[in-house]
Amino acid sequence: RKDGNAPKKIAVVISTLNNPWFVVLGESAAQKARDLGYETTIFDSQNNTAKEAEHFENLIAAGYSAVLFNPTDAEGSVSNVNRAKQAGIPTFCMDREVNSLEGPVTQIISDSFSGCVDLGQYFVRQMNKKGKYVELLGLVGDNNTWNRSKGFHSVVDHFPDLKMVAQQSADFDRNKAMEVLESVLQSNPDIDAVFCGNDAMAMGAYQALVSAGKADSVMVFGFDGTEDVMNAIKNKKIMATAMQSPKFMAQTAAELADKYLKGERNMDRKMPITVEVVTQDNISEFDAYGSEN
Amino acid sequence: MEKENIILRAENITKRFAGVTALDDVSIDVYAGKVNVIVGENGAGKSTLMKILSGVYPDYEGELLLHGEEVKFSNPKEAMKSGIAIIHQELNLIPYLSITANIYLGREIVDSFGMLDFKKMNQVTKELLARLDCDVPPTTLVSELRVGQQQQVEIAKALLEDAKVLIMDEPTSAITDAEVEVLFRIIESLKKQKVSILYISHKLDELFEIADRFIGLRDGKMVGTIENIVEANKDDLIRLMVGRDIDNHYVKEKSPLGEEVFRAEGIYLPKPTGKSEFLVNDVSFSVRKGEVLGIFGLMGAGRTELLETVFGLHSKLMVGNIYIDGQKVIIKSVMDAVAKGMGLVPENRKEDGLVLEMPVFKNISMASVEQTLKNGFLNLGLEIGLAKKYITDLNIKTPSPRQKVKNLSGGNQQKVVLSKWLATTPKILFLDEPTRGIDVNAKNEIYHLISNLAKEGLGVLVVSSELPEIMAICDRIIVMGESRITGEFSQKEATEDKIMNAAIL
Amino acid sequence: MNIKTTVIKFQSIIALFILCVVLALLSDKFLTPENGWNIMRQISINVCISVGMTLVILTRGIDLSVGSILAFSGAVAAGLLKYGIDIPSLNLYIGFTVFGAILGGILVGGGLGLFNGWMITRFKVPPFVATLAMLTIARGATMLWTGGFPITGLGEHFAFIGTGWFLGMPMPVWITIIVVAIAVIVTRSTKFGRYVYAIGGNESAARLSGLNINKIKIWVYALAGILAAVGGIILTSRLDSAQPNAGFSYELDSIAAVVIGGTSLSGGRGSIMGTVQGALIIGVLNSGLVLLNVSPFWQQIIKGFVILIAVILDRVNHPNED
Amino acid sequence: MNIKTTVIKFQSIIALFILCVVLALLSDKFLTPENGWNIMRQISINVCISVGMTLVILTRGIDLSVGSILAFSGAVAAGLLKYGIDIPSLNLYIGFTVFGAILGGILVGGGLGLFNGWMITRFKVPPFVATLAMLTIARGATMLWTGGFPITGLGEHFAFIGTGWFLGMPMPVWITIIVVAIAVIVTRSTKFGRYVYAIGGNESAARLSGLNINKIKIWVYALAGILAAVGGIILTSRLDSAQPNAGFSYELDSIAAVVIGGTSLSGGRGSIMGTVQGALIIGVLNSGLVLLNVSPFWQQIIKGFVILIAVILDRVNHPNED
Ligand SMILES: Nc1ncnc2c1ncn2[C@@H]1O[C@H](COP(=O)(O)OP(=O)(O)OP(=O)(O)O)[C@@H](O)[C@H]1O
Ligand SMILES: Nc1ncnc2c1ncn2[C@@H]1O[C@H](COP(=O)(O)OP(=O)(O)OP(=O)(O)O)[C@@H](O)[C@H]1O
Ligand SMILES: [Mg+2]
Ligand SMILES: [Mg+2]
Repeated sequence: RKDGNAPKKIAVVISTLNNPWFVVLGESAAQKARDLGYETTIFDSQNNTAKEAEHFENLIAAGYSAVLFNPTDAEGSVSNVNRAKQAGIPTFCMDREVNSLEGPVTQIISDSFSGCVDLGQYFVRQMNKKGKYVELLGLVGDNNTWNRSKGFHSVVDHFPDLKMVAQQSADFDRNKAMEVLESVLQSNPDIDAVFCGNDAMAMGAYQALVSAGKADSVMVFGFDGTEDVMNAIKNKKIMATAMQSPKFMAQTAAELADKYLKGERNMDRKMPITVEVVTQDNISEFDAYGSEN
Repeated sequence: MEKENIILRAENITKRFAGVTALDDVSIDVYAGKVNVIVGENGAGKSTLMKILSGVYPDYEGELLLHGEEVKFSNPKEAMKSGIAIIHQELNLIPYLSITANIYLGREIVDSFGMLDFKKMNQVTKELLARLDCDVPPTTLVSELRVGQQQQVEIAKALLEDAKVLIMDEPTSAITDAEVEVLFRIIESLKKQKVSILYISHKLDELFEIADRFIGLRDGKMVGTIENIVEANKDDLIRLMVGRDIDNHYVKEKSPLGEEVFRAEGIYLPKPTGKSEFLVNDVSFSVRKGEVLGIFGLMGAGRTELLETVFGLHSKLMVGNIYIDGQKVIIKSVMDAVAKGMGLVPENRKEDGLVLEMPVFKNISMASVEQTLKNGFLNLGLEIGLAKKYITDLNIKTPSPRQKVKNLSGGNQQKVVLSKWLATTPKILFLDEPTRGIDVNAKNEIYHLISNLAKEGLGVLVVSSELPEIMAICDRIIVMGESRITGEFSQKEATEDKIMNAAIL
Repeated sequence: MNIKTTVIKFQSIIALFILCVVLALLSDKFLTPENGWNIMRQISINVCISVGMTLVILTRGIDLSVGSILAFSGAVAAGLLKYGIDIPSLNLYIGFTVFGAILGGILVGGGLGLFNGWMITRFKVPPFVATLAMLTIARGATMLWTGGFPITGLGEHFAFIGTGWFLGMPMPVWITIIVVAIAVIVTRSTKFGRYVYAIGGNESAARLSGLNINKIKIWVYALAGILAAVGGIILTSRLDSAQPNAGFSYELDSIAAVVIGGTSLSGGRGSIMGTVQGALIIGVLNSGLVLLNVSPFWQQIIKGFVILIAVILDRVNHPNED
Repeated sequence: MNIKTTVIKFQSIIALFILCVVLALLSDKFLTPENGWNIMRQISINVCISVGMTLVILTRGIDLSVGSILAFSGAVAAGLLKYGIDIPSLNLYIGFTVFGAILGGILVGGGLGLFNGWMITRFKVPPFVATLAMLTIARGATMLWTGGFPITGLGEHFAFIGTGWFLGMPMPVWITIIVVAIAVIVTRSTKFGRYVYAIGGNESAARLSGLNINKIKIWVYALAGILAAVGGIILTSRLDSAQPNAGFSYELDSIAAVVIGGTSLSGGRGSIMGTVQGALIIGVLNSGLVLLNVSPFWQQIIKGFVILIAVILDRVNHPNED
């Protein structure tokens, strides 16, 4: 019934559009797919696995040909991927993985855990293996929060002279991070570093340090590689972040989807994209949100 | 009377509310098969005593004896089971439920599956309504009924179970005379079945028609009874209530009439639903300075709607012209009406007249707060001063201008509403049922007040459903029936017969 | 009954019908059986919650805690199923069957609802505040229980509830239909239902008629908790995973469904079927906006206006109530 | 005035005092001037919003849209400042000064509030629903305006509003004190304030006294929008960045502050100073829990119970109102 000339449709399902990093991920994927001749739609799961499930059901019903997928949750999203597979729709995971080897065609993952392992090592070196630090967690119910925290601690906890004096949640939110750190600084004025679960919190933490007059003596570490933080690293305000390359991951996913739809079946099940530690020394090698291929 | 005729006895009842002793060591006897009337001023404690007898207030001092045995009700349902039913002073109905649902609330009939038995309940309701001469389908929602019909539903509710003691707290304050007749017929037949009635009303005339004996309450204390009803007259009754004589035969003094201050011409108010039906249908009238114009009519005649319409409440639907001091004015809203010198004391003071949680002085200055501004800001001194003036002038009984208005008695609350309008120095004042639910003493004071206002040159329009009242206080009487004017009489030519004939059409 | 009152009575159905026609014209994928089941399955959780919310709102209350209770009950059921109760210090281990775990989740939901009702009736805390506090408390409790991690791998039996089909209809739709059927009977034809309306219509009159207001209200909030738990279990089963952040801001979706369905926030007037229609309108709209490829940003704006329009229609038709 | 009424009158202050003493005993860092300024700065945004919310609640309304309006106004101000209005097709470019941009943000906030008020008065949409719709609409509008990206790099002048000090006090605290002072005078000593209480106390009596109910209500919602915008500008300036998802669930914090401060959700009773105390209680608690390094999970639970206790205290002291 459908005429052969109509462009095929690709769905881009993103865990949340409330965070610029994911907006970049989603829009890069959509743009690339459009460049390759597909009609695309971006779905916002609002960090809600149930919402994501609805999106999958809707897009299956709407006859999409492929899904470029940024899951909300490694476990919770498995059933969605499988549902798409049963309907004959291939899924290509971006950035976050799902705990299923068979479900998605391929998973282009930025490995938060190992990224934070690297970041942890850099952290330890900068701290000279001793000192007090604060950890700001993201949303406490989010598995990325814990992947990052665990990766970081898997390194840092081996050094007994590195003392975590406070571990608080700031919901991945800039304002919350600022307020929480302001309070933490009251009880721990003598900290040496703040490790933040994402870049928005790193910026908030930095601002709290500025108003407390401690911006020069306390090191801030973020995670993501957003524009703000890249500039701040250039200006020696923030020590380091972990660069995940949303543009690269998104474009790769779109290309692979294109190839798959054109018949190519020979693909790696997993493609880990290295998360690179961006520091004040190597900053010149990076663009914000990673390079475009 | 003999002891065995005492069906219910309250002994040494004391009831305190935060700050108020509503009942102080009250003892009364209720005789079987009689209409026992409780009389007393506003706030005397009548309703409180009834609520204790019917289980609404479970905590009180003293004891209740039913058939000589002590009883203690922890809720109204228990009282009902023991055969005591009550019609409360305020309507207590659920607006979005049907008549049947209201009547059976709390005692529904269910079938063997626990499901409501609509058929049976509707059947019984229909019979009950028929007994009250009320011709409305039992499935009608209560919100669609007139106030009078709602009152009848309350009565039907009390009749549902065969009560041995039936308490009626001002059951006639909102029903038509014809409906009152039906009620009294029912009371007579209940008496024959040895049901005892406890009856409260501020309408002294009807009391003599129905009462078998009087029990007087004053300031929360029992002050005596009148058992020999045949030899008693109104003055005896008033003495029992108030403790002194009151000139109850008030007749308005003639005051010189001035220019026409207000005229309404060809006022129509269509019903929001139907196209050719009117709540106010081609009404014209005028009021002169110093004149008290009465509007009489049966309940539902459209008097309240008329006042509301000329007061700007229905400006979108209204048709007609209004003149003040001979000038045509456009009244688009209540604000316009107030600005042009009108004031309205509404029918229901608690719902529409007062902010109960606010102190007296703020209620008094509500409609004219501009005059208490100093440099653009409210000035407490000026405001309290204003309030004090009216508290003195109108003899409002309140411990202080800062007293919350909800703590005042009905009559004094009504005076606060009046003060609010007097403070705006109006040219014309509309009073909708100004004495509803108000005791004989306060009534008298309000009559004098109306007369004094007229003397000072105000035009006053009084809506009332009480014939004696309207004949006593008005210079001229307009009669309304079915939304239109059906008669007009000067004070001299007015007789009860003429007015009633005009009202009934 | 004349045409006008008929229109008023069926206004939500008519709105729904118009919406469907428009969507069917705009997208040929809209009127397909799969899409129908999709929408039904998607609204099933909201309908479960909203049935409880309808009861609460009929009594003139509000329940902001349904989303949190949903999350906690789902997590409890998942936790019991997967790990049981294991207290090594007491040498205590209790395993749970699927049935036992579900019961556990539902009991917890009912318990939290009971607590809401207790605060509201015993301490006269306004429902808005009591359930606002519960929103926070149950969210914290979920985090404590899960440690912030999803609980996954709950097995096929459990997954059947959310993903299985039975007699040609998805299980969540079955559950919802049963919930709705019971609720319709309860509200229309039982004493309890009548009392719920009576309390919302005029609480003091209901009290004077001897109704046990407190008991009924406590039950209503407990039922709202139980139904939130049912929703939580369906959700957990569908996802094969209890998400600590589940149910976030579900209370607003649910209130929207109730209000669009014509139930008055000032109590005493409304119906379960109205709420179902309200949830359908929201579900159809959600699904339709996606089918039409509307940008997620515009979706929010459009949804806001649809809520407004639905309620304004209701107001136009019931002008005298507030 | 006897001891009991004194206790009742100052109950929030007493609660605040007890909280402070407990925290001071538990942490020697609590009672320091910097911590004082911190808490003041942190609550400043909530206080601004809550002053507007108090007015709304005094009229027996509610405003769920303050968080979204805050986000949108902040984003508008930031966008105007950074990019101006640039419509190449019309060859139109308007640049904005800091002052102009702030004014733009505030106007937008006021405009959205006005829209709320218009829906509520003209179309009789219940405040809960009208502002729920606005919550969604303004959130969508923020996303459209920002494209989902923060707007950053707003310059030093703009940053001064949120981070500067003036005469030894942080700027946000100055702004808040001015807002509170004006609000206290308005509610206590102006016609408008009196009318706000009257409408909440008995709307029908207020209408029959000739008050222009609709005008006053529209103003109240517009003011709530303006104050949300002020909060949005402080926030944007503090962060040197307009975050698209700013203000998320601020409405609940704000309502909590108002209610803890003793303002009744059924209108007509309450005060601005009560709300300030409510916000202080929440702020001190938030900061104290972090200071004591309480686990984030437990923080939510503790906050829920504090709200409950505060409101139960209020109920105990005003038993007759509902
Ligand atoms: N719930 C209550 N709380 C506090 N005071 C009350 C309460 N109910 C009644 N009172 C007070 O108790 C007294 C007696 O009131 P009650 O209603 O019994 O008077 P009443 O004789 O029925 O008057 P009316 O003729 O106006 O109906 C009054 O002073 C009243 O203000
Ligand atoms: N809100 C309303 N909508 C439709 N009809 C109404 C409304 N209010 C009153 N009515 C009808 O309008 C007519 C007149 O009303 P109302 O009872 O107020 O007259 P009234 O003469 O003032 O009597 P009362 O002495 O009871 O005040 C009645 O038929 C009544 O049923
Ligand atoms: Mg009484
Ligand atoms: Mg009337």
